[in-house]
Amino acid sequence: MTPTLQVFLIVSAAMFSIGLLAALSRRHAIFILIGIEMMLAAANLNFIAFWRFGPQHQPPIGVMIALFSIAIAAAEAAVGLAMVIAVYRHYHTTNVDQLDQLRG
Amino acid sequence: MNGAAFVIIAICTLAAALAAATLPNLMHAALSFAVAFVGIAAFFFLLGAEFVGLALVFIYVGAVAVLIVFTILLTRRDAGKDHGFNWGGAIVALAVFGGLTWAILKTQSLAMLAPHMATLTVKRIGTALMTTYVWPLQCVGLLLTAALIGALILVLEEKR
Amino acid sequence: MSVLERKILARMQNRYGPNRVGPFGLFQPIADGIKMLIKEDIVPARADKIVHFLAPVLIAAAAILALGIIPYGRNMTPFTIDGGVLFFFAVGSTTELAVFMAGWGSNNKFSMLGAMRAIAQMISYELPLIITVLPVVMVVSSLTPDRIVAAQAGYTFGLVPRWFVFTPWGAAAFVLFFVSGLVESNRTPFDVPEGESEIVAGHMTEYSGFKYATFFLAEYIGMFAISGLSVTLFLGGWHAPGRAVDFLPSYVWFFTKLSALLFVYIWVRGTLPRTRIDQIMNFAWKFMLPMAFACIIAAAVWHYAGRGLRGWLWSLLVITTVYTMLSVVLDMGRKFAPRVYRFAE
Amino acid sequence: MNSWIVSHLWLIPAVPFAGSLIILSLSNARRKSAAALALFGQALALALSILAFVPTLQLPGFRSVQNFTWFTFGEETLRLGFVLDPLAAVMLVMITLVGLCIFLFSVGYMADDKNFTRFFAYLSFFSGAMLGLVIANSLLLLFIFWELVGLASYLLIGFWIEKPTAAAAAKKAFITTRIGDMGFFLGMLWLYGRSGTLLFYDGGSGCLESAGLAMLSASATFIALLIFCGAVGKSGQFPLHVWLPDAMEGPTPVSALIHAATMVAAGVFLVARVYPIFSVGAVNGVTSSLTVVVWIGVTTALMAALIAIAQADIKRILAYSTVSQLGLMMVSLGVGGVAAGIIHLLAHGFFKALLFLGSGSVIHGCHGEQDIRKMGGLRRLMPVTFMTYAAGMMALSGVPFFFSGGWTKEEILHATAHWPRSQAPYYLILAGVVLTALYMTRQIIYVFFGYTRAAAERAHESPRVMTIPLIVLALCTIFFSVVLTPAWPWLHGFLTGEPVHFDITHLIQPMLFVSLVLVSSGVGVGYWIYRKAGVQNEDRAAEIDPLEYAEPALFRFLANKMWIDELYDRTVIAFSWMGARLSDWMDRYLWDGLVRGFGAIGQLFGIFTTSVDERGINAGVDETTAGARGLGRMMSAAHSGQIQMYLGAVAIGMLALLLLYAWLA
Repeated sequence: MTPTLQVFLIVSAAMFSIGLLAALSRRHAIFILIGIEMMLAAANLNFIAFWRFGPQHQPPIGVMIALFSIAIAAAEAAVGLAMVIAVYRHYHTTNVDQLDQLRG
Repeated sequence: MNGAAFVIIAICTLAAALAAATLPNLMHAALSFAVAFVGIAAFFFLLGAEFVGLALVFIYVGAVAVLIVFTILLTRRDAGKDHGFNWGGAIVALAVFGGLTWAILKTQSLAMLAPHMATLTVKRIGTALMTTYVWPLQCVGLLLTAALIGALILVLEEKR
Repeated sequence: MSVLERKILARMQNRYGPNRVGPFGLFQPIADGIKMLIKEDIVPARADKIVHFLAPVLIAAAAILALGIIPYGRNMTPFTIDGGVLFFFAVGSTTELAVFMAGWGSNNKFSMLGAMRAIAQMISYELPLIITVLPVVMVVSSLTPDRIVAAQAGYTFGLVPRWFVFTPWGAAAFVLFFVSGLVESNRTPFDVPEGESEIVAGHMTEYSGFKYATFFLAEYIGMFAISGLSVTLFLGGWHAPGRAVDFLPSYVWFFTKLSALLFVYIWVRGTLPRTRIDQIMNFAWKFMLPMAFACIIAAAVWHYAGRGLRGWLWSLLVITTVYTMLSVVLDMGRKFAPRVYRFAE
Repeated sequence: MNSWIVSHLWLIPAVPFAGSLIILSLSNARRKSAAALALFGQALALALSILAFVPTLQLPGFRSVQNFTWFTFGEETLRLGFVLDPLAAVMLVMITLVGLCIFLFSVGYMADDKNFTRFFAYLSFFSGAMLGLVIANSLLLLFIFWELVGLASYLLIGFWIEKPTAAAAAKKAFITTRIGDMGFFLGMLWLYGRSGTLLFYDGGSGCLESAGLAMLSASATFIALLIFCGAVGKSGQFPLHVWLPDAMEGPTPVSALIHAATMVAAGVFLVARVYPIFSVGAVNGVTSSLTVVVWIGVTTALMAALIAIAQADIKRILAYSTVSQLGLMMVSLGVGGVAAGIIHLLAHGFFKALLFLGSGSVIHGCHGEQDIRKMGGLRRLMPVTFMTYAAGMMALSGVPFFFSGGWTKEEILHATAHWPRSQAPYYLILAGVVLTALYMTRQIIYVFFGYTRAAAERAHESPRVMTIPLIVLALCTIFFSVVLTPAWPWLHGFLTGEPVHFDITHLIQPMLFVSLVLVSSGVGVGYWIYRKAGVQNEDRAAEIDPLEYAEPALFRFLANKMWIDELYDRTVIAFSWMGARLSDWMDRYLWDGLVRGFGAIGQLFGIFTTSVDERGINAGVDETTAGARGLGRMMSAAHSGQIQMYLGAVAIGMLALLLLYAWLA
């Protein structure tokens, strides 16, 4: 059963929902970041899959987008983690539930 | 591109991802996170985009995982305590997964096989990057430096 | 390999190396191995079992994978993929994670501290490592080691092999690459992590028996990989130094060069004292990085100046100016490794 | 020269007006200068009138008109003007001459009155108004002066404010004339409405000229009658005559000036001036309006004459005689003898003024005594007054030959005899003439003949300043007759514009004999009834009047002025009183009730709305605000700051979109 595009998409969907699960259910700040990273990776997977199964363009657009999104995700992760550290230093907790100062 | 490899890789990555999401122990979750990303890189390899896979591994496993682990270290005091797990999120995630799969399965046009493709050499990527995507490259460069400086400032400021 | 190292070190220090076990002590490694194996494998009580166990496995795996892409001989690269060099670095970066796992798994402060230092060191040197590789890749315009080695074929003026090392920027890059390689594998002058005097075996303290053996194995394989890569990148891979000796099989040249480098490793280990961690860091960020960039520029100049003598001279000029400027700046500041005394409050 | 006066006609009324204003500004003390100023003003007016009189002599039917615009509103312009024609000229002379005599007389009569200056201010004000009225060319201007005259009469009648009867009399006079004026005003409005202009003569388009009259057509009779109401009110004709006898409360010169010569004559003058309107659509000189005038005139004449017989107060007798004479004039105008009527008006002005002033000097002599039964035998004590009074009496009762009254009365009889409509008025007028002669002889006998009764003992002749005007007036009445004799009816010609030629043969007229018979019978009867009156005993003050002795009921009826006043009290006043109470009741209960009802409804509505507002709207508003606050709180709950909550929301949103998409596609 050579994998069809649909299968890839399903896998990436799974990956995405697992990332969502991590982001939503884990109380820890870092896990939210992890969840986000996973979701982004799933998106990249989709890009590459579509690039692979789609029509071949000379400049590999899918790849390009994936590359750029990886770069951006990395930057985002760095900043996110920096923030987590800063928050931790200030509030001495990383429990997201307690960090609700931005309440409406 | 064969199904077996695909299946194995799929299982591994999804398992690792699930572990990352659900493991109570922080460190284990972080490490499984790294493993999951290696799995995804493997996927990229499967899809013929080695360079991206390598980049993925290089960036995520090399840097992000380490960052995460460091952060976990830095926030030692309460890392041990488990902040619990709220099931609401799980339900929502499942619902979203159901929705997506439903959408994917519904659109028949996607169920096609992988057409033949010229091997993607780094050279092609390089030329593409340098020619049509020069501007985005410069922007990403700028973004990365900004992020770097930002992260530093966020952390550095506290030390003073 | 370990016995060789110990004998050379000993000779340097005017003492005989291990010579009790077997002729000229050649069986010493086997003895060590057996010792390792039969020693009782103790695991710290509240250690993180899984992580503790996985760390050595991951390090060994990473190192072995790194070996996979090095072209030992003419079309004798075990694993040819388009982005070979990138693969090497990708795998290289996992070692950091493994080191961390080791440190974290053994759940004791010293190992943790050791791991931290190792990671900091490896990360900060990864940058110069990659940047020095960049000129080569630019010149060869390909990431695959075979293409790189092929690019170094041929001889200029019949005698001088067209290896990159003989180009000004190549030489500089080779030196930088070699040094950062040393750091990557935590060897000699930079073997702070497992500095015996200070923090016992660093992140490997809690390991004993076979796990400890795997650590050592991984370290040696790491050295092999780094020097192998430097050979392919700068010393022309399996190309013979001269046209005359071209008849020997390619891998013979590769291994001779490799052993030469290894000798240098051991030689360096024997001679240089351990450097302080902050000195290492400063050295990396303040000297290595700028020089690496200089190499890139030099390579570019060399390339555009027609790769001939003129280009050669021009890139030499660039390298020397940058080198002198850097040294002036650093010395003037006398900040090479400022020692800040922090008295206990 | 004469054209100057024609164009400056307005000077004549202006002089007395100016005089009165100046006198008003003087303080009470300066009596001498006030009198002098008034007299000078009156003399100047007389001179101007004579000056104005001259041009009217040159050509018959003379009429000069000056119109000026009073004010314009929108495109409408209101124009007034002055006219000089024989009628006006004659009246001007008569008013100023009589006025002068009365001014002179009142200087003496009012000598000891403390409000001397104010009296003269009012007098000159009155004469100015009267002069203005006479020369007015527009009905509106005439009406304005008409009102001023009414005001002046009110002021003068009520001169002695402290006497309540005087004040009441003034009020009564003013109100009754006002009622007449209402009619006059309505008539004027109607006329304006129909003819579009109130100018009498306006170069052909005036309301009295053919063009204007043509426009009136049917409504002419009604307009005439309405204007006649004004005349009835002012001249004291039958229904509105009640105020005139009571007006005697005022000082005698006032009565002389106002109630003998001028003011009462205004009504007759008005009818004469507006005669063309009366005669619109006349069938051989008779229109319904004129018949009404005749009958009103006849009734007034007879009624007044009868009452006069039974009156005790000397001035009241004269007042009633004035009313009866006015009635006579109205009859003459009604039957078509306009000129006769005007001539009788002039003559009557002179001898009635003479009689009033005579009675004034008698009262002055008797120190304020007015009851003739207390007087008697003044013949010897006041010879000049007696002589002049006798002349006046002869003129009034219509003795022909030397006395003007006779000729004019004969003229009127002549005119009424030829009235085509019916002979009845003629015979009634004859009776009237007899009655006039009767009560005049009664008065003469009571006052001057017989024994001097109580009040008359200390009587003394009036000072010269009072006797001179008497003499002047007496001479006027006598010489005036010269102009009136049928042989040379100059005045008649002057007024009607016909050529006049001297013809002695006309002197003897059949009517002459008739009047002779009437007058002699009247005087004889009067002498026969009252011969014993003054003789029987000195103090017959309380003595019963012989007529009263013969016919007590009738006498008392007449004495009480036929109870007309009482009748009015019962009817009009009662009626108005009742009306007042009714409207008061209506106002208090009906309207007030309605208003209060509405108020109550309003209140009710207010209560209702407040309750609705309280419960309905407030509650509603509170609900909504509570709801809004609840919603707000709920929403804010959503913003709990939980990052995961937001992420979950995003996911759910995506899902919802997905579902929507699925549901749609």
